[in-house]
Amino acid sequence: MPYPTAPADIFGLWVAWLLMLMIYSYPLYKENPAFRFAEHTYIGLMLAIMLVRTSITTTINMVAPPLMKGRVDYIIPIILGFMMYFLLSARYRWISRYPIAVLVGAGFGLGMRGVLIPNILKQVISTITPPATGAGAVDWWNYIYIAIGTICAVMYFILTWEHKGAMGYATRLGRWIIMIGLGAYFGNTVLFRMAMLSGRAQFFLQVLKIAPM
Amino acid sequence: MAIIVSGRGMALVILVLSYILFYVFMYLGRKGKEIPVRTLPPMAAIPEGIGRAAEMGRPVMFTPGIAGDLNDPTQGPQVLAAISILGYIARECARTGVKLDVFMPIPTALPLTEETLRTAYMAEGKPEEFSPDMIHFIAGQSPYLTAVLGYFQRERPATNFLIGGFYYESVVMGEGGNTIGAFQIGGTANTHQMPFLVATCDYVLLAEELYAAGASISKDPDILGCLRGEDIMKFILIALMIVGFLLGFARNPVLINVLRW
Amino acid sequence: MAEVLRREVVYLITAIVTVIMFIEFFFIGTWNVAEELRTWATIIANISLGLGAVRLLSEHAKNIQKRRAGVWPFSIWLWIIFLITILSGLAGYVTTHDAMKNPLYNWLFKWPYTSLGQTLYAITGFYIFSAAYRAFRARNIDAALLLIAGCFVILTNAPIGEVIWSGIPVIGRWFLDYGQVPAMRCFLIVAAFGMLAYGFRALLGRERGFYGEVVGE
Amino acid sequence: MSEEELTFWEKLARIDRRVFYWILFIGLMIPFIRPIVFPIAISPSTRDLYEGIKEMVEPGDVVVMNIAFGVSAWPECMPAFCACTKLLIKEGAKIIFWGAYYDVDMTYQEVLRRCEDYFKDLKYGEDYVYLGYYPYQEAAVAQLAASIRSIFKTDNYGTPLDEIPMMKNVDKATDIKLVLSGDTGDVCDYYIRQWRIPYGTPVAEIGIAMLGSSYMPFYKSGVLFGMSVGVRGGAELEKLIGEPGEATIRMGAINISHILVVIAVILANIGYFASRRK
Repeated sequence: MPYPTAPADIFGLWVAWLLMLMIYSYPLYKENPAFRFAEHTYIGLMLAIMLVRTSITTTINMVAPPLMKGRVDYIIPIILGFMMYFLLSARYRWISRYPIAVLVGAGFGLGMRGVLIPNILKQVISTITPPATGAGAVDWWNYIYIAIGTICAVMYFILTWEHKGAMGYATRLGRWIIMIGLGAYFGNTVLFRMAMLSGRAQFFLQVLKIAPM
Repeated sequence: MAIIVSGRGMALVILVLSYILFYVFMYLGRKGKEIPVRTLPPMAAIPEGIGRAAEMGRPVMFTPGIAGDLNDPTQGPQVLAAISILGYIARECARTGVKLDVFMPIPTALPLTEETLRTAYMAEGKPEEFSPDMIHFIAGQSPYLTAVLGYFQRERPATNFLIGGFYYESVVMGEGGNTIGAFQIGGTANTHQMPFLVATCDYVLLAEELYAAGASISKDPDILGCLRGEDIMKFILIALMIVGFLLGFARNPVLINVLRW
Repeated sequence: MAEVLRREVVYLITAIVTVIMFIEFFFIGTWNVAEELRTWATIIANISLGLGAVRLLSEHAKNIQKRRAGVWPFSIWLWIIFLITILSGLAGYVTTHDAMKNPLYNWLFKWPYTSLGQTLYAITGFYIFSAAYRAFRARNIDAALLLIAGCFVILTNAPIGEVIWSGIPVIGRWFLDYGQVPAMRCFLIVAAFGMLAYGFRALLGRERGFYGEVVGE
Repeated sequence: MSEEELTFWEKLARIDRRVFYWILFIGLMIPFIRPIVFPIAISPSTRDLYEGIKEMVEPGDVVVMNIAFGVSAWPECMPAFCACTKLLIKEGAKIIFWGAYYDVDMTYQEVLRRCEDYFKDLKYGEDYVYLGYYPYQEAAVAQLAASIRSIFKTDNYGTPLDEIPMMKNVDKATDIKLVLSGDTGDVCDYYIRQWRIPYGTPVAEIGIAMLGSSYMPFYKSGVLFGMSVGVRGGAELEKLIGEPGEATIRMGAINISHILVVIAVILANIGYFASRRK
């Protein structure tokens, strides 16, 4: 992207840069009014953008065309949607339970029917599917590792029986295997966070024209 | 079988079986059957942590993280479990006379927290020692962090409990507590924060362990019954996996075909 | 009677909706009612998304009203920026059916909002680095395993790892492609059963805190 | 304890945390001034993603690009998302963009800008379409699979879907060749549960790096046909499509920061064991 040329964009670029420095004055220096100012700016912007995009325009886009075509039944979800706002009143809070009931029913109904195959059955099947014919020793080792690892890790989450005897050994192995998994997860977290921060470092230089846009 | 969509039969079996088990054990739990929760090392370490604070004459800190609004279906249960555990911590503190500070960033959880603490002090016969000032309510992630870090430096708590639904404050508070040499017990069901708690805390409650720990304190028969039901389902899965694993060496696909039904 | 309306009827609605979703999934046939319910749920969810915003805004309005020390000037600023943004966005939507076509809204969105969002999201990078130095200690076997696996993965994700020692990406890739699978698979399975149990309790109306019951009553 | 009694390691452990923040921030800038380039190996999950798209997509097929990351995650998610968009255009696919994140409009605008050279020969409505925002809800994703028109009556600009040429015969998950989802949260879970399992539509994940861990079992069990892991996956994809770009440049900063983190962990533990032995 070339460096912006329109005055509004150049101004915007510098505003963005300054706001970034205000936020980073918190970790790099200490909490101060500039940081608070930038933080509140963000919340104000976020709330406005969220309301414009979700509750207002998307709702109109979704319900206006069918209503105009005479689909009166669309009035029901609109009323239910506004009933949610009774959550804000201590006295009439119970009214909001009806829309919540629909949301909970749909959410959990879909969620529960959805997890059965990919989260449970597919995982069991994948664990017990042996490597393809012609597989080497490494593939068999990985097959054994994953199967025993999964069994022990699941066993670790047996919560209403004491882990005694042989089960105690298995669950200890299970916990170590979980730790290996969390270690890999930790490694990926570092990748994510550092990618984010490097984006900011790059932006810092780009605005100053030290690095190319 | 022409009524059930092909490939989904086994899923239906699992669903129905789980529900039956949940219901049976919830029913038995309500009838008075005791369902124990296994020894969880972090829970066993709570008295140790509070005893340490008593010896050193320093306070104990508890915070449930900022992620969990009580009405949020994924984060809320974590905070509820954490508040049950807080009840236990508060009783121990009341018994040993250790000062307890609770940092609570979630407005919706405030009344319940206060109630829990009051009940705990009452149960130990020291209602006069409870005061609402023990609960420090600070909204907003960065003011909350600043307050907790400042508190660490000022009061140097002997033991920190970081139990609940966390976002990135887990890494900051874990580090802050570590540098003042506090004994730390963590717990969360948010996978993305578990590595940080493991790396910075002495004991950690992972995922479902948190709910189990909460239920072991609150003795809620519904949650305990469901946990027992889940455990039986897990045993069934483990058995299936062991059989399938052995069949795998013989390349026998019979179990896989059954599971694909 | 009022109690029944407030509790039992609500749980009944939840249960009916859930069961309809199940029937649609497991049993052959056309289930238009399930589709209709999902469309409803989507509209309800969409309208209710404003709830959090309303709550937060009213909190800031209270800050202003009570002149809460050190906070209220910021709350005023928050309201000002909120009003400017929402009005410009709505003006764009009303005139062109696309809020983004309003130049002021687009500018606020493109520069301040984007920059602040990325900046706040990236701040954790700092904390991880200092925590890595000051707190990530192999104080027990758990932490040791986690840190060893973590370091190999970190160096595998960075191309420089291979330059340091050609074995690093081999080991790191093993952790990524196989080493972490059992743990993550276990989390999927455990979370699935957790969801079944939680949903079951919600169905029976035995999950407190779900229908706004913990708060207030 | 007075200053003299402190060992070397203890002194080192007392450095103000802000020093580390500065080291990191300045360290991250270096590669943007003097690029550090090392060859990038392709991981199996990224290769499967690339080859899966090449194999499955025929010219004229309709695919969905799901924007489930906010503007705040651009540095991490955008490279892979843009690389996939380019690849799909090269393969002649028709693309539907939609998103579950309320700031999706800006992300869409940015995708168009970053892939400018690719979009300039394409016609809106015939080769690609932008439907806008849908709520971050499982019900919405499930209903999109059953009927796109029940959620999106019009495109983002108010044109009814039936008047858009590429949407004429497209309404269900079975009309869609594949879904690529760029996530920061768990929207891809919904696509797995509501698209992949009931309808068999292939799904792949191109989101943040942590999902590379949580979704690994899904990839291993064949539920996801491919997976790109964060900015590293983006760099690999850029190499595969032969257009090194943002992610490739950013790998330099990844090198520096990752080395710094590992050194920090190693130093911390040496110090820990040294002071414990005392």
